[in-house]
This record gives sequence, structure tokens and C-alpha cells, in this order.
Amino acid sequence: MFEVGKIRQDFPFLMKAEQADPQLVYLDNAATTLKPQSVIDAVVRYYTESSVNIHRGDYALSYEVSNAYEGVRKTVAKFIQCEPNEVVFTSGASAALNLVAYGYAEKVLKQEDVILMSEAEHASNVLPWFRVAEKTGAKIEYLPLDEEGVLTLEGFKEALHDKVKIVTLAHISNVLGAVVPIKEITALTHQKGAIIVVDGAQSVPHTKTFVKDWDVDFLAFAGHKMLSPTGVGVLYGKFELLQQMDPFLLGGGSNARFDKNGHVVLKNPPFKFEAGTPAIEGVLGLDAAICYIEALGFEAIEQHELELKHYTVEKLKQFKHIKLYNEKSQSGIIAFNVIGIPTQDVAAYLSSLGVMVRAGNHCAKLLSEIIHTQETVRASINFYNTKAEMDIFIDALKDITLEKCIDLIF
Amino acid sequence: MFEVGKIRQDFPFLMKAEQADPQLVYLDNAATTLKPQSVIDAVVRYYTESSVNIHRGDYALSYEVSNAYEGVRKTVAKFIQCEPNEVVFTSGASAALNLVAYGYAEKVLKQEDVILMSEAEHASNVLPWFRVAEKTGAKIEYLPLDEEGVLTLEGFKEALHDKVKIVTLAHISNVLGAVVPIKEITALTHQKGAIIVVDGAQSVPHTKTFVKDWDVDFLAFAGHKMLSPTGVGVLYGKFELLQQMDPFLLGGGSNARFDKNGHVVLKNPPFKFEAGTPAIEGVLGLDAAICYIEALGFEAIEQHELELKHYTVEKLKQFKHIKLYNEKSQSGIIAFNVIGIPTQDVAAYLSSLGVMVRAGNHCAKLLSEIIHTQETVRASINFYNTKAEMDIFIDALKDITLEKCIDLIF
Amino acid sequence: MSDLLKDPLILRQIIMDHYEYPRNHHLVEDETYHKAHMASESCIDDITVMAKIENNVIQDVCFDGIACTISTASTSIMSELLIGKTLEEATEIISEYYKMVELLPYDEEMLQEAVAFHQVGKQANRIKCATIGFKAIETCIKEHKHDQ
Amino acid sequence: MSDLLKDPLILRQIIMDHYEYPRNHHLVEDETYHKAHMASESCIDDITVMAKIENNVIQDVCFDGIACTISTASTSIMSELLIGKTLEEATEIISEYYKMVELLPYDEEMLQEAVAFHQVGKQANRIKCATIGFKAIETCIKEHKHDQ
Ligand SMILES: Cc1ncc(COP(=O)(O)O)c(C=O)c1O
Ligand SMILES: Cc1ncc(COP(=O)(O)O)c(C=O)c1O
Repeated sequence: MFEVGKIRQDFPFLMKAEQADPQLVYLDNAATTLKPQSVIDAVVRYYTESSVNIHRGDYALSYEVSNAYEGVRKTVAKFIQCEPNEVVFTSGASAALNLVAYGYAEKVLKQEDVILMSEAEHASNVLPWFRVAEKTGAKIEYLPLDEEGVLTLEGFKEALHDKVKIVTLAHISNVLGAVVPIKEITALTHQKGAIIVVDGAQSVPHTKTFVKDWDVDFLAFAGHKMLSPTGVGVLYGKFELLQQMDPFLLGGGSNARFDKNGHVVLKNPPFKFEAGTPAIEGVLGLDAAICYIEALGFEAIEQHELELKHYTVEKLKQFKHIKLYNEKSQSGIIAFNVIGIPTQDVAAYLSSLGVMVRAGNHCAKLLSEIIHTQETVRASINFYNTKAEMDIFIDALKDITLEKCIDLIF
Repeated sequence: MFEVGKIRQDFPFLMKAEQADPQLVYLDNAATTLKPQSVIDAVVRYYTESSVNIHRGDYALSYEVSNAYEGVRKTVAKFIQCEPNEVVFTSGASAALNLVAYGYAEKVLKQEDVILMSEAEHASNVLPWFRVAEKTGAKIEYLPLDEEGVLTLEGFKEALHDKVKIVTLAHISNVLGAVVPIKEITALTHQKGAIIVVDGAQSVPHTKTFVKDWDVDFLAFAGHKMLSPTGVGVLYGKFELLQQMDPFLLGGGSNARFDKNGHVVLKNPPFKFEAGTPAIEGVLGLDAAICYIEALGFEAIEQHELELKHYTVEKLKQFKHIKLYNEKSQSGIIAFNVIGIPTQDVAAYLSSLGVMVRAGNHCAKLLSEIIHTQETVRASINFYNTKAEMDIFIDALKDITLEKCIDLIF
Repeated sequence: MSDLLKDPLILRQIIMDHYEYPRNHHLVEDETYHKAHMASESCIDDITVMAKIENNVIQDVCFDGIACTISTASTSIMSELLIGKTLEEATEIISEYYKMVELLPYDEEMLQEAVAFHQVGKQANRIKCATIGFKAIETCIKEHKHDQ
Repeated sequence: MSDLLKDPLILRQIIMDHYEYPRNHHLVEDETYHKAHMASESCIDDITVMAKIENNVIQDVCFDGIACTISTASTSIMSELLIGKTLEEATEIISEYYKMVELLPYDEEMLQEAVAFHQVGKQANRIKCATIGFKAIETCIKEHKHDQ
């Protein structure tokens, strides 16, 4: 049984939030998530008990911490179903996407090659590819999306052609929560000899990931969106692709040796990509985060999140002053506008009632042409949210007016 | 009064280390440092009380955390004596050095331009420049060092010439602890119209930094080497240079807007360099770390560290089986070898007696020609170390033999 | 003026009015105008302000863009407030406005309808919105002085 | 053999001897040798192992590089142990050696002097050192098979 009341007790933030006046309702989980006590404990344990640097076994403690760190690679590998040496730790999802764009795409793409993406991508999965295009002369093409930002297999087939060398897509969009059929799209991509990069920032935390079964080539995600500390992300890459790939960050830890004349011997993947001291406690925290999520199980997580989403959507649909953008999407993201009130004012008003949501374009700045609005308000659900919290959110929206929003500044 | 006994009580790790059997003596501070309770508290406070993402003021808490985060920029600016908008947060010193190499040097250097560095540089201040040289056709030249790795002003003057466009140097070397006269070298560099990049990873934690007074152009350092969490570093750059500089990481947060055709409007510095969710609690922890260091004061810190270094060197000099490489250096790094015993065996032996030191080439792989050894053992001191700890270290070295090292595996 | 300040209903009316019917809400194709695109600081508000300055007087101000109620209304009010003012007068008005949003003592008479934002400083996260237009016109004035 | 195993003094002697006077400690300029440079995993030990394999037999093994006592001694012992062995024998010896360092039951007879490292598994951080030469010869054998 999924007991959300019990789960919430693991999150110190939520325990305080419930006592606050007004009660705080955190619905910005697509931006980042709250941390359970077990993750906090893992971080504090590093500071108080280990605290040393990794990747060297010169003394016992360093060896232990290095082992613990490498152990997390195994945890992540099991979590997304790949091999440990295919897991590259980065400073976040953005860094992971930059690494694959710079280290792989910039190396292999040529003039006239095509990078295929959607207009719903997050800036972190757009701008690195713009640079690749600029540097290599490759072209960017966009996939057709329907008015809920959904990519259909038919649409994908039509857009795919022989010059496409890289397809890059968020598995779940951070604005509209649209879920992409990754396995089918990967198969189609491979049929054309192209490779696929998946931005899993919004999917890995909420649904089971099977990189091997799906056969995706690269997958990026961020720890902080799945209960872990900030400062840590992951790039999964097929080992043979990682071998071909250049590092993005250069420095200590990524090389075995070098000489005066510029000859450098890099380590094997994944180490050649991990220059510099990484976010050690971040990685150890990620381990605790994954354990937490796996103990709950994705089946229960998804069911709970979708139930809350549908419950909320059904209520909001009844408000004439609310426009919903993604009624049908199968994830915990609710994108809407209050007619006649700018998003920032809506968010500020909700904040005055304790409800935390995000306003604006959510770093997906190409999407406006699809959904015919520059900005949306986004409420994003995590497994620790409750129906009672959604009710506070719904009630707050019920009688929102422009006047009330403006009155906040008096 | 500098009361090391009282200071140690602020470090939970040290309190445990003193109780361990054998007592643990941490002398690998150049690799990373232990964390005081105030830093741990800052991190935990983020998790339990704020926990949300930054750089958006959509709701009250996000605004507060963003403000706290921007407040750390001011703390850092005051700490190294520059303006807040000249402080770029990165994921570490390596990332900061990669940023300046990629974003500035790769953009401005031309064929035949020269990058001047020393052979004592850490891999993180070598490999990014190798790439710049490869991409731009610029050449790397090396500064002359004496057998203690010391760069003299005379040597610098001789090596400097009109084609030198960038000088990059560690203020304090991580292997030999040699201190470079930055202010004088910066003046000479500027006379030739070149710019100077300072790797402050080992200096910023141990001696007062005055970027404006020294007039350096860029300075990189890492939080984790100065009591803060891992995953956070800083690049200082003169504002006008930051304006010219390209970002390294691209993505959410660094741009104001972009369109389908690849037109991107970046934010102003320092924000244009900070794509993706940063290490939020790392930055907040850095604030607490700087407060802690400033409360002690660099005068007291330096005095204590040098006293321990000199005390130890005087004792070790008396051991015929020990070769010291940097007797004269004015920092808390002691580089040595036990004659006839490989460094790794020495470190393992010391570890068996509770003493943690680093063995190997310390990522400064070009140095071997200068000091005529491939590897050294390095003991590195921080302000929380004591004479009693140094005595444990010295005693352990007193009767080390190859036999004893080998016997560890039985 | 002081009475007016005490009546939030009237102040709200001023803001509503300027939000729903923003004055000078257009851009011009005219090279003699200075232009400030307030885009490189935030990714929410995206306002462009244009100003024609001649003979030391702000002859015209206009603006366009996507913004929240407070950004739009405050920029609209700013445009009305500054048109026809000398650069010295404008600079003084801007400086009084900044004092007001910082909740410091300020000259009410000088700010006219802009006093509608006298309490915005209590919502620190909205200060940016309430000042975006003023920041933009400052940029235009700076550019103008630079060109002289 | 079992007695010998119980006398750390003798075992230490074996290691000391192989560290101070490593056998087959040189490299050759000979294209018919396979070569494995164990460099891209760690930045401490830097060992190159060369092996000549002909008619399914390891004809020669030699090595050079910078390494700790355990790396040097274990690689030296490995070279003596494997020269003259068929690939099947060699593979079996290597596999027994790995069992030993993992502290699992293993065949003492087969490992000869290499039993000096029978306790190294208790110092987990030295396992890498004690196996570096064996990893290298494995690479040579793999390469040889690949070439066939
Ligand atoms: C879909 C998507 N991709 C990438 C990112 C970037 O993640 P990070 O900020 O952790 O680098 C985000 C986070 O906002 C996202 O939602
Ligand atoms: C001199 C020097 N530069 C750069 C670095 C790299 O720092 P980080 O590992 O934090 O990126 C180090 C750390 O070892 C160092 O000692």
C-alpha cells in the first residue's frame, strides 16, 4: 500500500510545510524535488565520517569513499538497466547534455547532417545542439507536435529522413508533460542509422527507465529532480559510443598521463569524462535517493501521481477562467493559464496562499508557436503530494481575479 | 588567540578521528578539506527549510533561496576583493579553468600565439590549455623552475615575450607548495599586453586573495578545498573579460531567450555562464565556509600552518632515509620520498598507522623533470592540524622500512 | 496626495487601468529613438522601451513586450511621467521612484500616479517588475549621453 | 607448500626479492610481441607488459614501468610463472590467482611463488597492485586470440 501520509514523514521539509501558516504546498517538483531524511543523512554521514577525496586508494578511508562512490555507479546502472561503466557522473542534466553534444555530436557530425528535435525541448537540450550546428554546419530540424505538445509515431516517421544523424528528445516534456514513445522512436531512429539522445530529466524520476531494452544511445538526467542533492547528474552512453566520445571537461582524474608535448593518455570510460573533484556527497546522496524511490516502486509512484493529476484536471476543467494545455498527458505536470492574468501574477497570488508553482516559459522557449501562448503556469506533482494539497491549489484558483493579484502589492 | 583545540571541536570528523584506534591524522588537505559543523548546518538547513530551485521569484521561497544564493556571490566578492558580478559559480576549480580556456582563450588566441605556463601545474590547469593549443594553433611554452619548483621573477622575465598572450599559473603549487609572486608577475604580464589566469585552488584557502589589487584577469578555485561542500567552484573574471567570453556550458538559466533559427540572447555575466541547476546547497555551504575562515583570519591561519610545516621539516631533515623536495616553500605542503620505497607503499604504511597522505604524481605530471622523481609523497596541512598530529606522522616515518611496508599484506 | 496614498482601491484602479490600457504601448521604426531591450537579465519579462531625447528633453517614450501586470502598468506610468521632462528632471524622478520601492522616504508630488507602487517593496520579488521600465529608460538616457 | 604459506618471513622474502631484482624486467623491440600498457585505468602504476605467444604457448614475457612493490613483485612472479605455459594453462593459473586475491579457495600448487600474495585481499586497496601484471597478460592473450 502506498501510504502518502507515512511517506511525507520522511521529508523534513514537508513536516514543516504542514505546520506553516498558510500551509505550504510544494507543486514545483519539475524544477527540483524535496529531500528525504535518508538522503540528508547520506550527505551528513559523508561530512562527519568520510569527508576525503575519491579515486585514490592511498589510504584506507580514501579507498572506502572511492568504493562507495563507484558503488553508486552500480546502483545507477541497475536503476536504469545498463552496465556501471556506461554511467558517467556529471554536475547535472545540463552538463550531461552538453557533454554528449560537444564530445560526440561535434566530433561526428558533418555539414548537411541533420539534428532532429522537438520544439518542446528544454533550453538545456536545445542550446548545446545549436552550438553543434554552428560548429559543424549541421542543420536543426523540428518534429511536428500537436496542440498538446504530443509527438506521434506517424509525425516522427514523416520527419525522419536519411540525413538525420541525431535525434534528441525529452522522454517527458517539462512544460506539457507529454510522454514520448521512446522504444518505438529509438527503433525507427536506428533504422535510419541515426543515434538517439534522450533527455530523461523529467522521466527518470517518475517512470521506470530501461535503456538497454529501449536501446537508446544516450540518456541524461539530474539527481536533484529525483530527491538527491543538486550538483549531480548522469549521462548514460553505450560503452562503444563513450569510447568514441571526447571529454568535455578536461583535468585531474580524467587522464592517466600526459607529457610536455601535449600527448595525453585518457583513462577508459566513464572516468575519462570525470575531470576534477566531483560532487562526492551529491553522488552518495543519489544512491540514497535511488534506494528510496526503488523501495516505493515506480508502479505505485506513477499511479499516485497520475491520480492526482487527473483529479486536479477534472476540477480545473470546470473553471471557465482557466485554460488547460495538457489535459491528456500521462504525467504529473499541469500546464494552464488564468485567462486575462499574466503567469507571474498567478504564481505570486498562489504563493500568497502558500502554493508554489512555476510561471513563465519554463526554459522551453520554442514551444509558444505550438500552444499559442508565450507563458504558462505549471504545477508539477511528485509522489509525496496529496489530494488535500491539490484541493488547496484548486481552491486558490477558484476565485482568483486580476484585482486580487494586484492587491498583493498593497 | 588561535586555539586549535577549540577549532577542532567544530569539525565532527576530527572529533571522531581522535577517538579512533589508531587515532586518524588527516594530512591530505590539498586534496580536500574536512567540513565544520556550520557548513554541514548550512547544507542541512537548505534541505529542511528551503529545498527549492533558484533564479526565479515566482513564489516566496524561491525568491528567498535565489536571494541567499546571490548573497553568496557578494560574500565571495568580498572574500577575494572583487565585484559580485565578477563571480561565476562553477562545479569546481577544474570547471572554472575549462571555462576560461574554452570561453576566452579559444576565442581570442591565434596561430603562433603563446600560452605560458609552468611544469608544476595541476592537470586541470594543463589539459584545457592543450586543447586550446590544438584548436587555435597557439603554442605552449614552459617557465623555468628551480629544483624546488620555484619560479623566480628573473626566470619569468626571461621567458616572457611579445607572442605570449596568456600566462596561466597556480598561485601555490599542489605538489611543492611553491608560492608564486602573483602581483609582480601580473604587472609584467600586463606590460606585454598578455592576460593572466591564476589557479588559486591551493592558495585561496590558505592566504588572503586580492584580485583587484593584484590586477589578475581570471582566478579559479574550488570550494571543497576550503571547508565547503564539493561540487562548487568559482571563476573570477574581470567584468569586461567576462562580457567578451563565451559560455562553456549551455542551457537553462544562462539565456534570456532564443528562437527556432538559432538566435540566442544570453543573460549578462555572470549568469550567462551558469546553465543548469547549480549546486545550490554547495554554494550556500561555501558561504558558511568563507564566514568560518574569515572569523579565524588568514594571518592566524598562515602562521599556524607554516609553523607546523617548519616544525615537521626540521624533524624530517634529520632522517637520512627521507628526501625532502620543498624545504623552503612557504605553504603547508610537504613533499618527500622515503629512499628505496615506492610512494604508494609509504602511503599505505602511514595509513596503517592512521596517517592519511597522498602518493603519486598529484596530477602534476610534467614536474618529474624538475624534481627528478616521478612520484612523491605529499603531506598537506590545514589550520586544524596540530603539532601532536605532526608528531604521529613524524614518528611513523622514523622507522619505516621496506619490510614493514610489505608485511602489511600479511 | 497623501489621502490618495491611503486608498488602495484607487491605487489598484490606477494599476488596473494602466495594465489593461497601457499608454504609449507601441514601438516605432525611427533611428533617432534610443532603444533598450530588457531581456538579458531575466527570462520572464521581455520589454522593449524606446525614447526620443532632443534638446535635453525626453520628447517621447513608448514600449512593447510581454510582461506581468506590475511591469506593464509601471512602464506605462513611467512613460507618461517622463515625456516632456528634461533629463535632469527625469533622473530625479527615477531616483525618487527607486527610493519609494526601497521603502525609503520619497517625494510624492514628483511621482504622481507612480505612487501606486509605494508598497511594492514589501513584496521584494516584485521590485524587479516595478522597476523594469525605469531601468530601461535609464539605459536610453545613458546611451543618449554617451552619444553626445 | 602449506607450510611455506604459513611463514610470512619467507613470503616477504619472495616479494622483496622480486621487487629488488625483478625478473624479465626489460622491454623488447619486436613486433611479434603483444604489448599491454596498463595506463588508462589509474594514474599511479604505469606498467607495460610484453608477451610473445607462438604455437599456443607463451614463449616470453617481459615488463617495465613505474610501480609499487606489490605491482612490481607480482608482475615479476607472473612472468616467471607463465613463460612456457600453454594458453589454457596460463588462463587457468590466472584464474586461480584471481580466486586467491579474492580470498576464495584456490590451487596452491599451480600458483607457486605467487602464493606470496595470498593475503593481499585483506588489504582491498592493494588488489589492484597485485593484479596489474595479470590483467596485462590477459590483454596480451586476448589480443593474440583476436589476431588468430
Ligand atoms: C526536460 C529538462 N531537461 C533538462 C533540464 C536541466 O536540468 P538541470 O537544471 O539539472 O541541469 C531540466 C530541468 O529543468 C528539464 O526539465
Ligand atoms: C592546483 C590545483 N588546481 C586545480 C585543482 C582541481 O580542483 P578540483 O578537483 O576541485 O576541480 C586542484 C585540485 O586537486 C589543484 O590542486
